[in-house]
Amino acid sequence: MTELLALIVAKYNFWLYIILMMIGLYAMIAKNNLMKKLVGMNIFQTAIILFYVSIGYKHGATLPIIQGDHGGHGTHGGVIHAAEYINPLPHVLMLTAIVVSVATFGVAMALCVRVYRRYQTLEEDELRIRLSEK
Amino acid sequence: MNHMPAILVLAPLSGAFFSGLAAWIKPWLSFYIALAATCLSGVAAICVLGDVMAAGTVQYRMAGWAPPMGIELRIDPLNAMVLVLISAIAFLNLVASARSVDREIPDRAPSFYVMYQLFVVGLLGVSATGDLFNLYVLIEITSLTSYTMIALGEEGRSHLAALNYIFIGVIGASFYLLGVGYLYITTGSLNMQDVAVILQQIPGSSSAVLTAFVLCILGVWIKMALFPLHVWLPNAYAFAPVGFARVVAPLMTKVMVYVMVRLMVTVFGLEYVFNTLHLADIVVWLGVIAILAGAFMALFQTDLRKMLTYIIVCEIGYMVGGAWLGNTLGMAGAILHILNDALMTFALFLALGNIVYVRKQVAFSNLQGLFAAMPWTMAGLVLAALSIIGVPPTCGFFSKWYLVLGAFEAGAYHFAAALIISSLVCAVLFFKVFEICFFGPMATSHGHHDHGGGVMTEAPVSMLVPLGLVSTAIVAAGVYAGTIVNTLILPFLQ
Amino acid sequence: MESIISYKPLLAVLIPVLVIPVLMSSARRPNVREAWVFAAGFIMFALVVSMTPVILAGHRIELTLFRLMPGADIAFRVDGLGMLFALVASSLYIVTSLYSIGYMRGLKEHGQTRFVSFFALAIASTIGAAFSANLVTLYLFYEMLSLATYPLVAHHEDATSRISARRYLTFILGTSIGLVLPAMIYCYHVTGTLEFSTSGIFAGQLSKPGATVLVLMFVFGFAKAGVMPFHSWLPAAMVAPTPVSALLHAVAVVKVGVFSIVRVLTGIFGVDLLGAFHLGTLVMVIASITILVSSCIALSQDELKRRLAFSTISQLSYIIFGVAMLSSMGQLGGVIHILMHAFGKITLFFCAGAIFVATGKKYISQMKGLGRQMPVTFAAFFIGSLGVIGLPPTGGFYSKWHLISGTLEAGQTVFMVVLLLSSFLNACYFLPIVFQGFFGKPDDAPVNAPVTVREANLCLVVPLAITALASMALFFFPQMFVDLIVLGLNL
Amino acid sequence: MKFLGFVIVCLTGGLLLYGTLDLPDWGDPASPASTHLSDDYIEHILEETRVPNLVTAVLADYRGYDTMFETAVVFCAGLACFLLLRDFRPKKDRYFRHIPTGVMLHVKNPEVRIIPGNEFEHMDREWVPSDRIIKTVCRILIPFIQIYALYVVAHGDFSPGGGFQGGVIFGSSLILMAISYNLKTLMKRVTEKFLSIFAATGVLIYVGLGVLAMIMGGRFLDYGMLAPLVPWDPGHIRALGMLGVEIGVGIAVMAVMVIIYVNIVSEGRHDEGL
Repeated sequence: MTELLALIVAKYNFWLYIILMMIGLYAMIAKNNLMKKLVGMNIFQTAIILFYVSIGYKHGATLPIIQGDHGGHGTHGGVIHAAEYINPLPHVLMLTAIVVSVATFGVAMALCVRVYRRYQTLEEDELRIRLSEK
Repeated sequence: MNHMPAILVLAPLSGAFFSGLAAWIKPWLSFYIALAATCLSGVAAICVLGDVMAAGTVQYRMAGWAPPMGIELRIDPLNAMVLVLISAIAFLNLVASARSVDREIPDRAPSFYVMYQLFVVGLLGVSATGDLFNLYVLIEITSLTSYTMIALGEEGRSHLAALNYIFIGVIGASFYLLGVGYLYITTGSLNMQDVAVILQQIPGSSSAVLTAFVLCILGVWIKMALFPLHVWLPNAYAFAPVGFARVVAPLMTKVMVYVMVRLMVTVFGLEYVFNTLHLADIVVWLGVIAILAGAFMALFQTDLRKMLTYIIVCEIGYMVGGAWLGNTLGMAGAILHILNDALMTFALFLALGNIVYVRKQVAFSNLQGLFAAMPWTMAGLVLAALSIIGVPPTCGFFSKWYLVLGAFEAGAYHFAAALIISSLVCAVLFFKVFEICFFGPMATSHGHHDHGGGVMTEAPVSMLVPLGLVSTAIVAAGVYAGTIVNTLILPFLQ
Repeated sequence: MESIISYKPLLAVLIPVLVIPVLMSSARRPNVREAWVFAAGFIMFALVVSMTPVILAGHRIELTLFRLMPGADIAFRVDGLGMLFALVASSLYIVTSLYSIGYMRGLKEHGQTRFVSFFALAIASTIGAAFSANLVTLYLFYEMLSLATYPLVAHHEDATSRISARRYLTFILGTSIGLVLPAMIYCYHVTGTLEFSTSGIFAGQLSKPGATVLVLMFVFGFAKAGVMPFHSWLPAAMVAPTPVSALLHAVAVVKVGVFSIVRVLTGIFGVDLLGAFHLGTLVMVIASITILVSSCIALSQDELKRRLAFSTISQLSYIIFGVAMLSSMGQLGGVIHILMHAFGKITLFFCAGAIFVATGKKYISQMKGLGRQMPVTFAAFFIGSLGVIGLPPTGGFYSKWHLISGTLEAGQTVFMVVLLLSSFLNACYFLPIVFQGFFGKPDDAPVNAPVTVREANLCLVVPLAITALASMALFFFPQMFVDLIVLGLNL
Repeated sequence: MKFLGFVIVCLTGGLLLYGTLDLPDWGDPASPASTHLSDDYIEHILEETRVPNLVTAVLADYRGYDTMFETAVVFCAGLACFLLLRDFRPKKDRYFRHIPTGVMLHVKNPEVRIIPGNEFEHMDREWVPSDRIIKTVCRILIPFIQIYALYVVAHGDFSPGGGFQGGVIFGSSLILMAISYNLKTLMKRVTEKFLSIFAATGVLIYVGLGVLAMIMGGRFLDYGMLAPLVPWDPGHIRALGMLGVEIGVGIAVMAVMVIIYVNIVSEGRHDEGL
């Protein structure tokens, strides 16, 4: 029991993000309305982004912008301790992931507009009926 | 310094933006820019292949940073082959598209060519890169472009198909991304080679590595439409404009198979996949199910295009099953089938494109008397079909040969049986079609003139030439199968 | 026995293929087209003949085109057996081309260019099969032949030909992909080679059940040999124009099937292995069932071509029967039957075609008294039937003789009875036709009407006369072919 | 479907949770993720590139190849919206107001051509007179937003910010204009041609810098090789290179933002909408 608690305390953020992802995933699969599916998609991707960003975190470290004198004229004052700054890589990756998810969302949005223009509905079951009609 | 690997990817990329700009000067310019760009990247690909065969693996450090800090392009025999394949098919399809796109997307053809080149960039990048996250970005480029271009097809249905594809595709890509995340947490690196090295020291029992592996593979399977996850593919490819279906059908799934092989061989290592995990038998069964399901679903189609899409699903089963047989022969067969299946599918869809160009609809009832009307197209179609069925000396026979040998060696007789059954079913499928095409409408069947009835209404030469080239390539890939395996595939697997 | 590298076999295969574009381009000028056909035929025949003395001198001609996998290349090897078959096919191709000119023009058939083109393709793949050095190459040409003959069977493009062509392809492709392909790959998996060798390629890697299954897969898989129950495509394929039935469904296609089985039995398994597991007897039983049953069916057929087809089925099984006997006498008799039956049966088909062209009659019951109108044709028919029944003075006697004495040698009286019985049946379904033809009274014609000789045109009569005479000649001069077989199977 | 979804979710979630068991604890400074690569980055970036904002440095230099494709993705999204939604057909019924009299005309026949000028004024279907307060506030606000956007782009090397962020801010300023006035006002100022050319040029600046480095004899995107071009400050050449690509990114993102917005709100007609 205690070790389970320890486990949860040690990894709670991962677990929260996973739960968030699953909410989004469920919406993507189970919802009937295309827009709701899109919202689910966004939740899913955002949860992944949070998951990644949380990887970068280090206890007792600050954001990865080097403080102090960086006039950049050759020498740099004071040596840098890696432990002082959190890991920049996940942030970089997630900038990309954010852009990708936004782009996907935009395309999906445009498609929804087209579909609505054609069928006057975004409910999947109604769409299925429309398709089976002709 | 050898810049070929970079040029390979950059040519279509910059080509895309230039043709986007040129469209504002003269719309037709963008097509020729696209042609030049894909041609250039094809040349570069061939040069890279030459280098790889001469001097082994080629590396290109982007921005001059050494991996793992920077991103590197890493090209070994396997992806050299895939790169040449991609750029060649992209170029030929562009040639064939010159006429068909103007007919299908009249008012925004230039933007189509821009999208097309970005799609090609995505595929090339996926095959060239040596970085796990870069792979994800490029997969997303490929997916985004294909969502869009699929939605340019038949009004309404194509949009729904594309939306469906987006939802499933996003899930796939996100799974892959999550898998990479787990890998990054456990190894702290993103470069394939580096990750592979670090994974050596991590105990195989690690649940994180297992999860990473399962997630990556699942994501790739969704993108490649392995049977239970294939639901998006048939509609997406059937309603897409032919100009795009011709290139996405042969390339997209094959590139994903390449990614799977790359993950299995380079990143996680066959040792881990087959000896530490015990999934191989299950996956081979999945392959068997995919083969049979694809074949039999194809049997119930009444539209040539739909039928072909289900055949793609069936062929995916070949490659997944072969790759997971767990012996060199099976893996070699799977890799060889990446090449062969791309060629066959491309030829099939080129022929399909020509038929669509002439007859608009390709429901079976519209195909009567095609042999008389379009002999050249049908010749290509027949050859490709024979290759799918697996008749020597076409290339399909030889990949099937290696796969069945691998199945025998692994004792997976159910897989061998599935292969044989699927070729029988494909034979039935295609000869059903050929029969319809051979016998014209019964009314005019007894014309007593030389040529067996019907007047020639053949597709334009610009669409026939690529078909001819690909048909010859099918036979060439067949008779030189042994050479390809010995010079490209086995060196990679050693 | 030394082996010589030469391009002749490749040329012999390529020439009919290369001539096809020319044929297509000269579609509008039939005479030019036929001229090309003959040119191709003669060159091919000349090439084959020019190789004969080398083979008779006990050498082999070899040529490897592509190295696919170790032990399974695309390669040619000309030995006695292949030589015999190639001689038969290439010589009869010339005769048949002459015949088909008469037939197709006599009936004003459509799509003649397509017809001759695919005919050339078919003969090319036949020669290729004859010269194959290993099972992969053989399989390649076997499939090529199946596909090349599809348009010929479906030539009429009407409902019946559609059904027949479908059945034809279903049987041929289905069996070859479903049975031969896996069996072949399994052989390669076990032994790592598919080269034909007179001692067989298995060195004790096979158990008795395994070997039995493989043999059955091959014997039934090469369905072109028409072993029951995979025979019913052959009667169906009779809807094709008669030249096709004559050359392909009496000589080329069906014999390729038989030839493949002979190759596999002697070259892949080898006599010793078959003998050790008593598989020869098994195959003989299968063959004799086919022989008897199809002969009985043939009796009940009224359409002449269908009757010929069923007789073909039974005659093909003679060859398998002989080879499965595993004794030199039997194998000699069986293999030389390829030659003898070819000339006999093609004559019969030529006659059937000639009768159809001249009078439009297909059914035996309509042919009473026709012999007096078409004496040459019916004489040829008589000789042909003698050849098939196996009576002197025709070559058929030679093969029958060896088969029967083979059974006597091995003391297998049951099988001898089978042979005698089937010969009797052959006589029962052929001779009445001739008898009725010459002495029967036509039902429709008035009594003592003056009989006028109305033969078919020369292009039809000359070929059937030639083949009839040839099958008589074979009775007197079979020696060269015997030598070829002895060398080929080194008996 | 719901049940299936639930099962899938449970399985995936279970797998993910199972995977976390062997992960290092959250924020553990000794975990491989925060030691293997990140230390190399943190310790070397400053003297290698002279850029204190590590994220920008990694983004635009070490993983610049990634970022280039990221920009391509943005471009792709804009192009997708254009391809899917753009609708060149003129709308059937249009609304005009005769300014002197204030009479409203509803024109159904597309043949009838009324040139909006000081006599006639084009109007939207559900036309609300745009509010003076909003207009004025936005007119004041927009320039400052745009200046701030430029600052965010330019200062990305030293503080949080960069091309994407700046581009988004700039684009939103334009969108704000479209909201406060109406779509036509925006489209008069930034035409479609202008936007698409900007979108393409933005990415081309990025690729071009990389190719320039190749021409100067380095690898693709190797800004270090550009030093001879800026004799006055070769020390900061990598920083300058990053600034260059960030500008390109900013332009592309800005243009694409507007393209997406315009096409979606007006269903591709570019005449009216939010």
